[in-house]
Amino acid sequence: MSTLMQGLGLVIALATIGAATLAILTRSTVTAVLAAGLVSLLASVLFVVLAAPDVAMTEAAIGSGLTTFLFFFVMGRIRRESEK
Amino acid sequence: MVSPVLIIAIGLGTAFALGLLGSSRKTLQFGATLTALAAMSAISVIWLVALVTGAAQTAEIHTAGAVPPFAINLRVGIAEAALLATVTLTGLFAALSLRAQLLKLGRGGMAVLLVLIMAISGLVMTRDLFNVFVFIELIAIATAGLVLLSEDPRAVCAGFKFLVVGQIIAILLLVGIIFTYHANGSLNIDDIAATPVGVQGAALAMFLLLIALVIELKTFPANGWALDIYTSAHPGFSAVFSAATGSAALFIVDKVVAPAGAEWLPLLTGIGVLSFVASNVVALRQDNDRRLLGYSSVGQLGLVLAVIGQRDVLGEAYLYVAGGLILSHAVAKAGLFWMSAMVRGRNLDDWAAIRARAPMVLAFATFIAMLVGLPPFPGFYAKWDLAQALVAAGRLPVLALILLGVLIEAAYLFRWFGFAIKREAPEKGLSANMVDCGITFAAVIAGWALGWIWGAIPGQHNVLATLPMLAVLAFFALEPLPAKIKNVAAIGALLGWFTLVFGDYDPMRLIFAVVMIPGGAVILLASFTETGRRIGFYPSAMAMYAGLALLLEATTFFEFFAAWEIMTIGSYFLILRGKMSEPHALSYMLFSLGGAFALLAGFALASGGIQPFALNQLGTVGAELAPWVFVLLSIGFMTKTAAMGLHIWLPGAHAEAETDVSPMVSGILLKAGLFGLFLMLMELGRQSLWGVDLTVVLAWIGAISAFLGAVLSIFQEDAKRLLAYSSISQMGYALFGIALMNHLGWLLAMMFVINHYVYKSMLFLAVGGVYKRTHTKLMYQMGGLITLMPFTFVSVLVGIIAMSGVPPLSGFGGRWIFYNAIMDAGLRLPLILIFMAGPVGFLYLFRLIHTIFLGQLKDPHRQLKEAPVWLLVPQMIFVAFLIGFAVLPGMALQKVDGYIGSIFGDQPLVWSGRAIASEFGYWNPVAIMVVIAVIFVSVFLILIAKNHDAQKVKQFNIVFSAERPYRPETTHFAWNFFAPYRKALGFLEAPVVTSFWGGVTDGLNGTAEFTRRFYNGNGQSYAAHVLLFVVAVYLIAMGGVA
Amino acid sequence: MIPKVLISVLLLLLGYAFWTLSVGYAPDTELNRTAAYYAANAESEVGAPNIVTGIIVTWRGLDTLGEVTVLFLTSAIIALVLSQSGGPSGVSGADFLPSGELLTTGARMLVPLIVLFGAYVIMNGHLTPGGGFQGGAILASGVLMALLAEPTRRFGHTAILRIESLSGSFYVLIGLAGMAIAGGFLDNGILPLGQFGTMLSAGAIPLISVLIGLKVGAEFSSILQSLHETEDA
Amino acid sequence: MTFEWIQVPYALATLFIILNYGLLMTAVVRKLAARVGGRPGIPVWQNYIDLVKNFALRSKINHGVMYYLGPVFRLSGGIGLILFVPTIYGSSWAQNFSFAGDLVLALYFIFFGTLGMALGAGESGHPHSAIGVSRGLAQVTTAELPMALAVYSLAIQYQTLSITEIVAAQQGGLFNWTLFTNPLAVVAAMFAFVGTMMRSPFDVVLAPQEIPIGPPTEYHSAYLALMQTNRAIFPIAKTIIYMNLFFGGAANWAEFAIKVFLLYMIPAVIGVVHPRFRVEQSIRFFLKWGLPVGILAILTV
Amino acid sequence: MSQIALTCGFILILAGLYGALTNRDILRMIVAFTVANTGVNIVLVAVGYLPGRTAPILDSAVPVAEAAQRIIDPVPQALVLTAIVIGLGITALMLAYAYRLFRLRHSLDISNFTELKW
Repeated sequence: MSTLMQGLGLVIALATIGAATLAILTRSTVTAVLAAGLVSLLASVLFVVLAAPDVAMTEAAIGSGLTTFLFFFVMGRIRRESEK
Repeated sequence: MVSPVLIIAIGLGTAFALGLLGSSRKTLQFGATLTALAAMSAISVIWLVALVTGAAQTAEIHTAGAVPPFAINLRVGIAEAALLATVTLTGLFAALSLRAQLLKLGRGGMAVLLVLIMAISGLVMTRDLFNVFVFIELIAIATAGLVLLSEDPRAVCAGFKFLVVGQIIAILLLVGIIFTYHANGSLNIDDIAATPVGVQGAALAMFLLLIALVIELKTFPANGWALDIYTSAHPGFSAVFSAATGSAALFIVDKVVAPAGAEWLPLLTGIGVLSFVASNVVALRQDNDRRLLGYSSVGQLGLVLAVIGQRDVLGEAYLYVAGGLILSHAVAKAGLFWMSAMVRGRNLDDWAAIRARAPMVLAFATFIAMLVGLPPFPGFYAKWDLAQALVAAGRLPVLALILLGVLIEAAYLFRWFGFAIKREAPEKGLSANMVDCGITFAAVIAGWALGWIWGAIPGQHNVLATLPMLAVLAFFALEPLPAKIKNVAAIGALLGWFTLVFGDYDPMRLIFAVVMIPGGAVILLASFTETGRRIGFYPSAMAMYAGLALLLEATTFFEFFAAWEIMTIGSYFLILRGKMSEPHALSYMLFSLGGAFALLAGFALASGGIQPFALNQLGTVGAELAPWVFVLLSIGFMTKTAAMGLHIWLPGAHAEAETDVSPMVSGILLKAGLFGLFLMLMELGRQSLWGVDLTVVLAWIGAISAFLGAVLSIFQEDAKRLLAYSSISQMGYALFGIALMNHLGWLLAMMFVINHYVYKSMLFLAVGGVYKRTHTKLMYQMGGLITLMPFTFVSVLVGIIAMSGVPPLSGFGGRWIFYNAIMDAGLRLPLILIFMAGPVGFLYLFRLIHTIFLGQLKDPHRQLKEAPVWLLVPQMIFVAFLIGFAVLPGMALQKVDGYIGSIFGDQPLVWSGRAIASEFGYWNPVAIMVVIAVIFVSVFLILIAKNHDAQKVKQFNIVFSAERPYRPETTHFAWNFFAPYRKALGFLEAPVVTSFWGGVTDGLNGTAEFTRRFYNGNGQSYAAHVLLFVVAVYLIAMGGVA
Repeated sequence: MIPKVLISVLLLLLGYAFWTLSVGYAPDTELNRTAAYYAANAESEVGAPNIVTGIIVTWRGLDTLGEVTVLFLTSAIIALVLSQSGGPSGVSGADFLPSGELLTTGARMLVPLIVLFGAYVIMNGHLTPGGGFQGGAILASGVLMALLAEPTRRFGHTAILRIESLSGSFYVLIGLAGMAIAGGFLDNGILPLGQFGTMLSAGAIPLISVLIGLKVGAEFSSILQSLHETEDA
Repeated sequence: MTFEWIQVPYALATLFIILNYGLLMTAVVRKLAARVGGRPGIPVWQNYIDLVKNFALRSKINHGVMYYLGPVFRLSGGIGLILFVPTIYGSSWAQNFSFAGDLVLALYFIFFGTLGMALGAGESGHPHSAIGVSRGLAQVTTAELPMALAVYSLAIQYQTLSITEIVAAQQGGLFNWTLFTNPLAVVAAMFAFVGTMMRSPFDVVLAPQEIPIGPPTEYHSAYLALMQTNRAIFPIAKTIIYMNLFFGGAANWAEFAIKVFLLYMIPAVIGVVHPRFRVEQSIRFFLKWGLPVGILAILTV
Repeated sequence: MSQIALTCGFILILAGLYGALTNRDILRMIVAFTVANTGVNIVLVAVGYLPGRTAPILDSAVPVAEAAQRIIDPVPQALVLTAIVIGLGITALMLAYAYRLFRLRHSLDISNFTELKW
């Protein structure tokens, strides 16, 4: 484990935290959902660094992929509902 | 034997396979669901039976062909099997209860239910921490799904709140699990427990783990979400949520405590007790039935959590206690939720609808008794053992808080029961059908069966397996018969029991036995006036008599206490039968339970946890504890005798009871308290606390009761209340006599036992007869009934002569013994009150006879008839007895006198022929009777000789102030009869005690109202409560551990 | 509503607890006994080079079964939730993402590839990173892609349902078979372990992976579809 | 002591003496009071005349059984009280039937007549009778309290409840009387004595109606005669108890006559010079003055 | 390395909880919870990490005999896989609920759903 990896990890961690802050504090729900997806994506990179490829795959597919779409689907429904 | 894994496999497999059946064949799907649940139940029950009978050993089930801790393993021992049976059976019944919703929704709903039951079962069996997490999440998700079955749209909000909190729990749980794994290198619960931990942070990890599991229990105050679910979900599901999920969650905490270590136990106790007491307090102000049940569930889980926290002192009794409480809770709560499905209205008083169906009332009573922990249900045994263990370990505050909680719980549950019995039935009524009734009754049967099993466990005394209790059960079966036949059976049963046992009793017990058993039979004669079936009367009455019978039979603390509680329950139901008795029956129940808990604590303190502890070993209690035992037991017994301060339940309870019930509860039941006091003082003798002789305190209380009871009595307008207050006074005399702690004092008390039974029963029956005819109990509305009801008049006349102590009737004997007794005693000041109480008593007695029978007859009453003959029969028996007893007091007292002499080692009375002499004076009842009779007859003859031809004129034919009165009402001086007395001594009437207890009640209700505002309905606030709870407990715990 | 300040204080206190955990944490230098057991016995007991898959499918198979059940439950409940609520017709995804010609065509080409990739990930789960879940998720993304591309098209509900039910039931049956003929519930030893490191090895692991993959894929698809589609389905 | 038939004529003789003494003495007291007030008063044989006249009266009515029995109870109470208390200390024939019971019997038997009379009056249906009973009972509860305490004090002092033994203990000189050996008890008892003799200031009980206890509007003829008889003997009987308990008893009839007369005069004199209390006032009076003395009596003995 | 990941995970958890407790919009609460869940996953994986070792896959690079010395702890990874899937399930469920709630009241503000209380 090199210092390089350490540095990489630190950078990814900071980015993740940044994305999370955005997800929590932003005013727009769409931005928040996308930011949350980004958090997951960055986390899966972190998992790779942490020698967990299985987890990384899962997190990428499920956490950042499917979950985000679920949000959008529901938001779409709600939007249509309120437009009616 | 099939493997218990099949429970999981069948549940899951069926859930998955339901999709293959096609969405249109809903009935088929439902059938499959039921079959699967039935199969799961069958497996659990088979295992339970096998484990209990010893046919099987605790099963360790390995999965994946590897040994733990490397693969997940399951375990099924007795506790697991019992819980599995509870869970799966609840699930099966829940499916039935939810059938309409499930059929509507089809496969999805059924699959969710199956998975829920499967997951709860898995949670019970698994020994792996992470597996616990998976099952908990499954349960959470399934719960969120089933909540939607409700037609109440608010359920959606509840479900969402639940999910939010579920997320927080999941986070805490996962962090806790992973750090525990890090510290121990294992996820297996047993493995962790077996490995000592040295790693820093392990305690904190364990804390997160535990606290997450504890929040699963919906502990106060982190439980707003759960209450919303109880309120809005379909009751068929709430039953599962409360009974199955709750029990399983408790079991998980119990599992995890082993690896966590004993240092967490106090924390669990604290949380549990807080949750128990606080939830019950809040429930006081609740009027939605399901939310009330929710609070009660939360409280019960808290109670069991506290018991888990006390496992270190419970030792081998742990499973018995915790199991008893959990199963009681599960069965009763499930039953109540199912009943709630049938009641259409959501207010507590909408439950009045169940009154129309006697079996439903029985079910309701059963469930409430189970929750409160009354005999013969498991909670009762559990409560007893718990108290013993807690006291033995010196954890009195825990016991006190738990008992307080039970008392509050009893308050709202019995208030609710009172609503159901007494409130006006709502129009909405009941939607009962065969299936719902069936599952409710399955719960009832399960409850009684559990009661039997808990009693039958070796080393316990099975309350149900006694002849009197079996008789009570028999009377349940006799309910369809007409009242008159049941009455014959009841009298027969009482007399039969008496002939069976009376030979074994010492003279003192025998006196009590005669008063309680054949005495009860005499009063039952009056019940022949009742027509119809009189549903509910006989089981209640026989339960009371069974309690009394067992009380006399009791040789150990436990038997005594059990009998005491049975007697209380029976009499509560009896009193509740009165027309206006709802609040009074409740206060009776609460005071009785409070008193019973004082007894429980006293017994536990005395025995120091040794079971069984014989009553006659009470004297061996160490000198430090003895005064405290004395105090606790006295409070318990004095609650029953309604000593001043603890008396406020009595007037209403006795006055509002039915005609033939009042004499039972007054004439007979009060004696149980005296019996207890006798037993206690016989063994404990005089005790001092802080230099105060406690018997002197008792004497003071007795004297104050005797005096104030009499004073309050004279101000009553209601005839039965007057008699009721008079009982307080009379019991005060008896208490005073016992507290004198000398031979004659005790003889005096025994005299009161007999006399009070006779004349109070007689007077209550007489007044009851008058009430039956006039339909009022207010004396000033009566008057002049002497010519219409001559027999009743005679019995009242004899009654009041006897009671006031005027020679020649038997009350005088009591007074004579009293004077001789106080000659020996060192007590002088309380005597002043006693001296004054005598004439004051005369006041109310005169008022009773005067305002009812003398004075002017009112116009509406001119056509009244004499009371029903069956009311008169026992009265005449009593009259005959009083006269006989007056002439020959020796027939009852001489043996008792000898027996008391053997206790005190003296013999102050000399019985020569029919005369009695003491050191100080003498008493010849026969001579008194003869002299008075001769004088009376002579004077009477003179009068007849002169006035035999007197002209009979109408009573109304009077003149006063030179005017003819206009209406009889205007000339009946009756209302506020002792007006001058009120002017002079009315301040004694100030309701100090009532205000005090009223203040206590208001305080509790105020606290409840204030506290429940905390549940503001906002999901985020609830989540914040959870965090607040976690942080608060964290700070406390870390402070404690560090 | 609770003031934000209070929430912050609460979370700071909770953060203190976490901080204590994190300060007290020292990475292991050796594998602990459980992990060491897995490392040592992965070949002999389960025969799967990817130890994580071995653990998931076999040693902690009960968890996995539960996990599959979670998805099953979720999809069932979501279907219930949405069927009860009634709602507007139409589809939702189109509002957020353009479903132009390009996407449609692209999707038509991509979907088979995605499915293929999913199948690969599933089948090699015991050898390389991946397995039933990951593969199932990828399969579901294929369905998602198709949904996005052709919003109005309806996918075979019944087929998905059948796949879901059948794969689930088989999973349970295999578990039972483990109990009957091997070392216990969910033991992968019902089939021969085979040659370590090859595709058809590790006993029942590939089979279970396939079932998990199918089931997870079906469940994800059904969830996506439920949330995407109109209620009149 | 046991019963012998000879006691019956002895008792009747005692009764006869006391009845005559009572008839005469009450007349004398009334006459004295009248003279003090400057009126001529009644002849001393007036009571005999009234008695005979009432017995002879022909018109009589009946309101009911209890009404009928009321006077019977009343007179039986008076006679019984006399017969349960030994009249003359040391006399073999004036012991009456005191073997049947001791002091306690006497104290409680006082209520026998009261109760019966009250019941009888009650059945007359006259509101005034009820008012009178209500007042009487209310007052008696506190008026008797000092007496009860005094008796208890006495019983402890002499360690007996037997009246004969109490009298015996007071023989041998004036200073052996309870009056001197236990003055507090005597003072307390005298409160009760004055309070229960139905004289002013404690006679508001009689005021409204004079039915239950005094001569009558409703009761007349032989009913009244019985009551008048009782009126003559009952106060004497009560006074005898006080005499026995506190004033050395009487060793012969002369001593009896003097002591009873003097004791009887106490309430009479007090009554002449005091206005009436209302009932609540008397209750307060007894609680304020009688009760403390009684308490002191039992505490100091 | 694991300290960094651990801290990052904890911060995500706290941030997520903060968001869930302060945002009244139901959807935003759900988003916040997904962030918190990601944080939990990071914590889990970080705990299983051993410095200087490789992924727990036995291949030519990591022969069976050396496995115990070469690989990191596989157990937390297995757990995380499960946790991720469960997290998705719950998120989906909450979203469905959110939609139901919206239909009920035409609002996504959690403080509008308080009729069950006390």
